[in-house]
Amino acid sequence: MSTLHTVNKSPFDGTSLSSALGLALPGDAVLLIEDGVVGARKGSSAAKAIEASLASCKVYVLGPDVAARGMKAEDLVSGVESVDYAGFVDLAANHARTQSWL
Amino acid sequence: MSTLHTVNKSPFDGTSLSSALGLALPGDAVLLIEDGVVGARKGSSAAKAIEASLASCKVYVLGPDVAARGMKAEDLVSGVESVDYAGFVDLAANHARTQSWL
Amino acid sequence: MSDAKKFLYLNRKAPYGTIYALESLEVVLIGAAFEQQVSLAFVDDGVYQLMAGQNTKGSGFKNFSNTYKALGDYDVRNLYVEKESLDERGLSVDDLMPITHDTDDEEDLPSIMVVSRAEMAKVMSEQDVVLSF
Amino acid sequence: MSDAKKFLYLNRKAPYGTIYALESLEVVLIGAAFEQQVSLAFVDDGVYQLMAGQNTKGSGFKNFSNTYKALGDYDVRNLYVEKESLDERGLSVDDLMPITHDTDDEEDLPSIMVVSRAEMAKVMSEQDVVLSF
Amino acid sequence: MKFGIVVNEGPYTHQASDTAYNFTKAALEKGHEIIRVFFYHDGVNNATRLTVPPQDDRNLQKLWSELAEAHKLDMVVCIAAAQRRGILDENEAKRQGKDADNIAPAFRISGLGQLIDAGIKADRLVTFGD
Amino acid sequence: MKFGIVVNEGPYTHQASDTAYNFTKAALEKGHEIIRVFFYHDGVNNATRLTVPPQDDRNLQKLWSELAEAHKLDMVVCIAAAQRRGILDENEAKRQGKDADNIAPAFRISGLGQLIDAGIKADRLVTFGD
Repeated sequence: MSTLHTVNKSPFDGTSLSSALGLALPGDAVLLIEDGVVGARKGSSAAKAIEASLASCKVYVLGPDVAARGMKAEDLVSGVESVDYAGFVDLAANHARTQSWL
Repeated sequence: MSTLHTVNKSPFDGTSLSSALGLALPGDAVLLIEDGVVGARKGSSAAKAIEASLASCKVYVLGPDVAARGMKAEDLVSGVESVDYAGFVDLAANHARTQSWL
Repeated sequence: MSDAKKFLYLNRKAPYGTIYALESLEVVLIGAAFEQQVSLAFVDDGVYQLMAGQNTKGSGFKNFSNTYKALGDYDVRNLYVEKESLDERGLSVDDLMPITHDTDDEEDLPSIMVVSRAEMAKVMSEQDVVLSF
Repeated sequence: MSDAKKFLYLNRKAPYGTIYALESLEVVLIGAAFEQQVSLAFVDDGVYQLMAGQNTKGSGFKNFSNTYKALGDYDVRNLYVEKESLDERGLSVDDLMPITHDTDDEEDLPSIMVVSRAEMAKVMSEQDVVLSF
Repeated sequence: MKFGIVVNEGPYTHQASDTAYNFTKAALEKGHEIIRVFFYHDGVNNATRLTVPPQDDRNLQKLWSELAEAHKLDMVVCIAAAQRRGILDENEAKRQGKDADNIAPAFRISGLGQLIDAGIKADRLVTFGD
Repeated sequence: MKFGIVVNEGPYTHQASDTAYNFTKAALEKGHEIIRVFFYHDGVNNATRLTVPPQDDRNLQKLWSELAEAHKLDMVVCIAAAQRRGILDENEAKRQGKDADNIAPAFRISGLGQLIDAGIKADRLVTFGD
């Protein structure tokens, strides 16, 4: 059964996202939270890695964290889905384990 | 008068070193401390940036932090000098300002 | 003001994920009373501090972004933003809040200056004190 | 042990600069009493935790690196190290401490296994609980 | 489903405690069971009753305490991490010869075994940190 | 030469307090003057007298306190940062209606102005953090 990977760091200042994407298996889900959400910005240097991962994984962002950082739904890489805290709970419940990339 | 830049983060997990090297002016000094010392390792992916900077800047490591991480003098990029805490104090005194890349 | 020192506040971290942006701003506001020459630099993830449209309703945070807009009232007029940091993050100056200040002669002068990495290096080299956050 | 869970301790930070390596090890030692199936993964800067020759005399830290060598006595026998992380840092397995364990049949079996990123992903996907540090 | 929650950072400096709180609250609202919230590393600092955040800001110690009271949560502070960082209950203060203690009533101090135990008993263990 | 020192992280979790301590000690040994050590952000946690680190480990609160006593150091804890994090002196505890305080005697609580003042008066201000 698959894994939920959470990433709470900016990909512009750390390896959490690249390691999470590099170690996620097909069918896994990656959820960007806290400062990690900035990695899902369209046109950023991290966008390509996210787009490539969307072929085999689901990629989510935590909506409240996106909004706090002044980003809107249309700013996100297309294919990335937004969830609220209840959605985060569902993701954790629906995957066999949660792996936090701190 | 020139600046002492201190870098306390691993260049493999953050932008502190690359920003410090990118914003240092000729004649400035860069001192790697704490986890930052691992950037001075010969053969690492950070070594090239350090070597390039040595043409215009001095690059130092804090010796006690190098030793704690199991590295020896011969493991360091050649041209990088090791100082102790007293040497750190001298560097801070001999430059107009200290800029910490946290 | 001839013996005033030049203070630079160097901001390199995104807001909310850590408290450094908020507590840096608290230093800037207190520091304004000391009549030194104050500049703020936004480099790396620090540029997110100036994002327009920050909405913290869902996250439980206090939204402190309007405080940046009030900096002009504290005579803090120089907010340097590194262009390379914006570019890497897919951002432009249009994504940032409009921040202005008044002088004795003019009103609504822009406070944000987008500068190249080379220009930022020069700004930094002219400071007496750099406070890093 | 058939209903034992598989615990993975995921270490991604260098020792001493932050306390996570030391406090992770404290969990591993306490956890050993619970007779679960325990593995340790060292990825990114976590590989520095296993460096040979750590010398903390000048820095004031307690040198806790010998504790890794004692993990075999706690039946912790699987230390996975990601090869890509070593490579990027200019390190090889020869730079790491020799860490061994005994089984009922054999002595001094190596505990460190250098694995590729793809192999590490597989190890991770087989766990019940991942504790991240 | 049974969740265990691990909080590895103190309040305010990092968002970890906020995210963990919001996650825990959402899980409870969805009818899940929270078998334990374990505070480790700087996470132990969430438990001090001496905190006085600005009036217009959230009070994380209070939010956690109220959630614990409403849902009978087991909120455990790691004793070893707490000792290093100066978080003590009355017993610990007496035992260590300290003249004060600072833990809030909703939290209890216990050993790291409680973290492993949570990992064993929970269907899902979710870690929040830096 | 006159140095000002800024410590932005608490003890143990990050190395910042260790490095700042070793730097300050070395500066004093070289005959420099330390005009102030200012504790900000989580740095305020260095000031708790309730800390009980393992016996075989360093005690940073004690090391700082002893250095301060030997050299008459002015060690200032930022009041706003300290309130958020539950570091109080007797006066503050009374003023906030708290039943205990936890600051060690070598530290004093004061405002952020003391940080700017240190920047103005020191020849060099050196920041240690994360």
